[in-house]
Amino acid sequence: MTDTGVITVLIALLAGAIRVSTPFLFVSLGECLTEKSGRVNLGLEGTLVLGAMVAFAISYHSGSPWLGVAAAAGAGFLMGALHGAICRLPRVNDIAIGIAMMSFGTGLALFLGKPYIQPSAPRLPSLPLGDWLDMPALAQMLDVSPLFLVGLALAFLLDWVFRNTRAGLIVRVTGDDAAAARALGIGVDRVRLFATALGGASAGVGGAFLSLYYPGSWNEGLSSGQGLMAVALVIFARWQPRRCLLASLFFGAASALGPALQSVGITAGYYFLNAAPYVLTLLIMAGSGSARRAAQYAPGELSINR
Amino acid sequence: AENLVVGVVYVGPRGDFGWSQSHATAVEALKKVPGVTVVEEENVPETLAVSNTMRSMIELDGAKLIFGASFGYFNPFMIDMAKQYPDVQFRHPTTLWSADKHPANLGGYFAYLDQAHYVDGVAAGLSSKTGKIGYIAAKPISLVLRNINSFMLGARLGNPNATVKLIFTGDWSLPVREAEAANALAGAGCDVVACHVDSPKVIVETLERRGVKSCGHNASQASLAPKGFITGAENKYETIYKGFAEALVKGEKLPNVAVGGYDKDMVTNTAYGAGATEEARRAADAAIAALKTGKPIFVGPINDNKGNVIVAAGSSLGNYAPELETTNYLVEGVEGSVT
Amino acid sequence: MEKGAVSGVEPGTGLTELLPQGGDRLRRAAEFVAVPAFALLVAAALFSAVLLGMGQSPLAFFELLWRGAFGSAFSWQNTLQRAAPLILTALCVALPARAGLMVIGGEGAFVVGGLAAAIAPLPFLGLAPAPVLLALMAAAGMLAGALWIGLVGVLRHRRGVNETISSLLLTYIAVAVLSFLVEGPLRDPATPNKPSTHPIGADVMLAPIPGTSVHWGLVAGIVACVLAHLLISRTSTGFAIRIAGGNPRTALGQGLPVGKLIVLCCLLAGGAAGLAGFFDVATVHGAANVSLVAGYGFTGILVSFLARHNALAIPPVAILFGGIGAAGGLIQRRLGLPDATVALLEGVIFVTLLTSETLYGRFALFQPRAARPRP
Amino acid sequence: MSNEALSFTSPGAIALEAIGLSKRFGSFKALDDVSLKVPAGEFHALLGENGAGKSTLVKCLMGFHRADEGAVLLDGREVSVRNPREAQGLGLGMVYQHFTLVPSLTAAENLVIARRDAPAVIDWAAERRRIEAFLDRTPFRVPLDRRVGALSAGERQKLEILKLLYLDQRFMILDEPTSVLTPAEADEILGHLKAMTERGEITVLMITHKFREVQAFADAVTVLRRGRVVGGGRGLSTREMATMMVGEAAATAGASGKAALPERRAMPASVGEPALELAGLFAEDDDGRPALRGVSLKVAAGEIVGIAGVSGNGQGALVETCCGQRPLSSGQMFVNGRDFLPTRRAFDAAGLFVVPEEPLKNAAVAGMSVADNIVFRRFEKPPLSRRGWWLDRRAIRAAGRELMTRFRVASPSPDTPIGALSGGNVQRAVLARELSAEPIAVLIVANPCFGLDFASAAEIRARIVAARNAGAAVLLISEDLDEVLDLSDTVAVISHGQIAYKAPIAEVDRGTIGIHFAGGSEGEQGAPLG
Ligand SMILES: Nc1ncnc2c1ncn2[C@@H]1O[C@H](COP(=O)(O)OP(=O)(O)OP(=O)(O)O)[C@@H](O)[C@H]1O
Ligand SMILES: Nc1ncnc2c1ncn2[C@@H]1O[C@H](COP(=O)(O)OP(=O)(O)OP(=O)(O)O)[C@@H](O)[C@H]1O
Ligand SMILES: [Mg+2]
Ligand SMILES: [Mg+2]
Repeated sequence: MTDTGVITVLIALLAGAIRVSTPFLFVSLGECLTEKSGRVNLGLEGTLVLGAMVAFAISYHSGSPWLGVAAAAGAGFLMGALHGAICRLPRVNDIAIGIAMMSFGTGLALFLGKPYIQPSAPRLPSLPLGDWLDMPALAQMLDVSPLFLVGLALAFLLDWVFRNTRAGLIVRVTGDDAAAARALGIGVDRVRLFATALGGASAGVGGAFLSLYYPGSWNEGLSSGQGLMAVALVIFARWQPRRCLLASLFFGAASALGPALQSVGITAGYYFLNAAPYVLTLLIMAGSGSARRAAQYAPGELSINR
Repeated sequence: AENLVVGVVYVGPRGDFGWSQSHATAVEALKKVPGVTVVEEENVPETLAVSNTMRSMIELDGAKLIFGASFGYFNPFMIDMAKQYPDVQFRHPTTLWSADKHPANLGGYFAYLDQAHYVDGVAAGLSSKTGKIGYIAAKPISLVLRNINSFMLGARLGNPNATVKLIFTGDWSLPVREAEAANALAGAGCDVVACHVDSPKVIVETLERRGVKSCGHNASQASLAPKGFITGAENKYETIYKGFAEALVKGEKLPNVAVGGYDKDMVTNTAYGAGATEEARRAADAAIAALKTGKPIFVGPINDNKGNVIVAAGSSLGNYAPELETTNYLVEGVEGSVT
Repeated sequence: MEKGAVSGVEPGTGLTELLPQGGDRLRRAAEFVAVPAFALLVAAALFSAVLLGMGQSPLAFFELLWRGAFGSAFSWQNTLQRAAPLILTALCVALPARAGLMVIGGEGAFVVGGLAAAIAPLPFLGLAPAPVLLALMAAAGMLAGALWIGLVGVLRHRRGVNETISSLLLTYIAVAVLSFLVEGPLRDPATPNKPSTHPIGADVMLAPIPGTSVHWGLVAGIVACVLAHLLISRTSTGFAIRIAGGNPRTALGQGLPVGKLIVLCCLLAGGAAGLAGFFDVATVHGAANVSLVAGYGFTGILVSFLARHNALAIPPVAILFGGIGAAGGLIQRRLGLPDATVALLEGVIFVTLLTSETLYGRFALFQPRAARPRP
Repeated sequence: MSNEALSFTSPGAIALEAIGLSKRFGSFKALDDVSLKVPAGEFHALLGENGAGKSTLVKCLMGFHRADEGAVLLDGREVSVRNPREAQGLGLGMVYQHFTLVPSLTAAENLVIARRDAPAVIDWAAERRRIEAFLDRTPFRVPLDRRVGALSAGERQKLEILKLLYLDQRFMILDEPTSVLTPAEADEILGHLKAMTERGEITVLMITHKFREVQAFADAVTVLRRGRVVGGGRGLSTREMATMMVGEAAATAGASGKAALPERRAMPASVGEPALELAGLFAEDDDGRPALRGVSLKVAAGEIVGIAGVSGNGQGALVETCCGQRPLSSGQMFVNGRDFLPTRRAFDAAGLFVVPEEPLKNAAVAGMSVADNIVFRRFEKPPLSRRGWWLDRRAIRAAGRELMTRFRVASPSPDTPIGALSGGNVQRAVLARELSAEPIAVLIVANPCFGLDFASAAEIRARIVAARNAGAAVLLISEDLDEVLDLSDTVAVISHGQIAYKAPIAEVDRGTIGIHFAGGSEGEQGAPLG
């Protein structure tokens, strides 16, 4: 690889980290919030797809992509609230409901979304942060979506909220020990309902990013499992918002690796280059894990730890 | 006349801005044929679901003619079905059928889209300033490789120094990776990018945003890129679908194989967009005219991109040469590899 | 998850005691029919509203649904055929679940199982009779699947890697391996447009169950479910698995080899999915290609959850899935509805079915006499 | 520290009266027309057997449960308490039997979030100052920035009580608040609370099984039995209280713990190979910090070695390493002179049995039936399994039923999930499993009587001594010093993951032990035992 090749690839990785990471970021932050409250919502893949579809449709009809984003958040909120409302019933398993909601959300999105595959909707604007540079490649890389910046801020905000606000502490208490939460007079189901609904809203925004910014159109294969992967990334991120950010950026960069290397002529074994995010994540987890320590970070009430 | 039920099975959604849509559009024309009822099923994966769907169309809907619009449907599913239901006609959009191996009620129809990709290449080569062209393809199967090769040959026709950087995404529909590939090619300096994936919408839109010119595939994507669209390769399946159904309604026998390209009006190129230069349009029109007369694309000397001779100097391969059906190489000028 | 053992009647029980006890069992069994049936009714009502909104007749819709799924011998075959692979891939979720693991990577095991099954007999084609080759293929498929999910178990036990995420990651990796091999080193040059491994040949392939078009994977799946049920509820190993799954600390304190039990469950689970992959190759494709990546593994997750990871409940649930899939086609074609209609119907059904679990134990009618509040 | 330091600015103690409270759980009547009167400033004790309904009663007062019938008056006014937060607003606070601290939060976070008026955005610097200032006025210290999950049980219990004080509650309900404190710590805390009641600052309602505490601190007593009030009053004798709790016959047998213990046979003279030997055990806790730092011990056949110590000094890790729940980082364990690794076969070959603390968490599977849980030690052996692998479910039920009767496990049926039993019955079921085998060569028990009423405790202690008499080497790890002194032939003290002291029972005096609790150097931890 030539020097320019190396630079091209590096820039592509950074740009990929910024572009591809955003849906992962929103979904994993949403799931992080939900899981911190003691619930697992595996259905965010469905929420992501529904959010993408709703955002696109609303942007198409109203002409305002931001209205689309708001609608996606609303749709996600409702999906999360539905999950939360069902899971407060006794004997209902949140993981199972999540899997069913994934199917429901996707089904609903595809059902309602047929008429929107053909048209083009107004896209979200981008912020040309790199225009002052005279390197077009770098400028292109810094041409970021405002949603990415929102996600970035959200990660730090969530982290701050968990540490420094009553609401954040209440969510953590609820997720760690429901009995203790009840003893404190916290309405556990209500907190979880809220956390799940907000988590859904965040995932919906992730979907809006897909259909309104990158790749920026609505079609049935839009997500290809990103929502499910993002949910899994929360485990990788040890339920810490800032690590969700890192994990998403890492995943985004790794996703860009395959196309970037092919574009500079490194083409052999591209299936494995394209699988880089998965392979690398697995290697990192296997390399940094220890059976005893792994479980420690998880909120105590999480059903996957039981 | 007796009512003829025609079943159509799609691998993707009917409105995918690509492969399935190109068939669905043709089927719309088919529906207008008197005496024909069409039953359609979309998003049928290349699994046992194919057999089940077709069997269900036959048993429950009474279908007598079935189109299975995906490469993967042929073997084993459509072969099995044709054996099980000898009085039903099955047709598949490839040239895989051969009289000595396969049942007589099965057959193929195929539009040689590489001819249109060749025209794409001609226009792309002359519309590119740098000569650095990109190509995003799904999988390295022969049909795709052949399209890429024809594209490359077309591009070199007007621009002998043109190169094509090739990216395989690995699957027919992966919007995010397709967009990522488009960005990577733009980042690597390509000013024209063509593609062969199921739904090129994302690619064309992404390229437009990055100010890169684009070529379409399967259906018309001209409206998606008002500034940079050059032209695109499109199938014209109406001819086949309507013809087959009309023949059956009249009680005629269907041909087993119906293939063609520009010479048989089975492929076309999308009307030129703003990205096509004057010179490119002229050259492309000339290329189309030549193809209609049967002028071959593969004229020697042609080497593959590892230096092996494909077509020796002075000889050529016809546009329907059987050797091209099993293309497993990339011609010189393409930067990429088959595995 | 743990159901109280509803074991046999004590010896020497008189008829008088036997009767009410039998009644109790009947009541409890009736609950397991009545609750899901009620849920399905609710789903139907919800979906009818959607249909009316679209100007479609719910009656016509559900009539087609019934006809397409179960209305004729042909529909039944269609349904069973779609159900067959789901039974085995659902086991791939259910078995680890009993050991306390949530494995969602059955798709990967299915793929590598199919791949291994497709390449194992190639060197011996024509040298050995078909049954031997098929046995070899089945063994290879199960072994590959077993090792694939077994790796998930080992990573969990040795490195503390969460099995949910590792199995999901391994699925993507399996698909990459499959694509690489069938398009590269293992490609049959005669498959220019559908890259595949060399075919195993028609004479090696497994014929369907005589008189039907349903393949033997269905039978294998049901047998596997029965065996899995016996393993978990009737053998000492299964007992140990339940301890390890219920409380790993307790299991360790009882000297049980928790890691080995986890890995064992993962091996068996992967074996089941690998076997499903084998059947897909041996009865359908005759070679390995990317058509193996058909989502059976992911649907199996839903099946297993709807069956509450109860091996005996998996086949009926899988048949429900198969039926919806089978009828989905008919509905699309007759009513001109998009395929997503069926996806939506499925979603509605899953959500109501799983939500209905909250109803168990709520109705006095179904409770054993002894446990009912005395007036 | 003087009692002055605990004074608060609150307007004073509250009187509470409950009238005719009833509470059903399904068909079971946990409270039946219970009336209770606690005047302002009283230190009131609530007594009763396990399952008598004490916890249910106070949970109803706190709004944790809703009573089906009855009324609650505070200072004579009827109140309706719908949840614990409302109770907090009324000045009612409670230390629950099962801790309500949140393990992943730090001590400081736990204190702040417990406040009803916790600010929406927390100014940590200000909160820290507040808490420090508060702590300066109390006699206790807890590390504020450590995750509560990493605190010792004793520290957690102190923090629970600190939380109540911090919240300025004026009516305090304590459900078995001293179960993991040393007697001296308990005396210290209860002494301070008592002083506050005497000054009219708070009212205390305390549930306890310890007559000693009742005698020392309570002004008045109410006794519950099977959900009904069966008596109460002031200045009752231990004997009178015991009779109310369990009825005449049982009380004579068990009123004073020691009397119920079987005669101890002399230890076998052959002090040859120790049956159990721990040689330099090292282990880490979940956070990777050293938990055991070279524990070496020998237990002879027929001997009870009791390990006392403040909780959180490695007792948990010691039991866990012995039964294989926690890996050893170094060291060796020998049983009957042979190297012991905690595999299933080795447990059987060695005849080693373990009863860990908190049995539902450590030694049972909540979702499996009582019968299943009782046969964990031998489900794969005949007659419970045929040929070692095919379970005979009828035999398992029969075996479960038999042991349930022998160990008086109260459960609707052998098929009931063990998680639905009360804590005491779970404990009995686990004891039934581990103590019913013959012969027992080595027995390791941790806090076997935690939370049990005196009759049950006496019965279990008797079984431990019986096992010793039958030749078992018993390692008893307990946070109840009285229990250790009552049962042991040899007493050891564990401190900071090491055996700090060891002596035959005859040479032991409480003072020496108290010094070693703190790690041998006097005064280091404020000398908890006087
Ligand atoms: N949530 C519940 N559901 C059903 N039954 C309950 C519940 N809580 C308590 N009980 C029943 O009520 C009875 C009284 O329980 P409670 O916890 O009040 O006893 P207690 O007097 O506090 O006993 P201990 O001294 O062991 O703490 C128990 O025997 C139990 O069977
Ligand atoms: N999920 C549940 N379903 C039914 N009953 C339950 C459930 N959870 C708890 N219980 C009841 O609550 C009680 C548990 O309370 P707890 O362990 O405090 O008992 P306890 O009164 O302290 O008895 P013990 O003195 O034996 O410990 C059990 O007796 C049980 O009947
Ligand atoms: Mg209690
Ligand atoms: Mg208790």
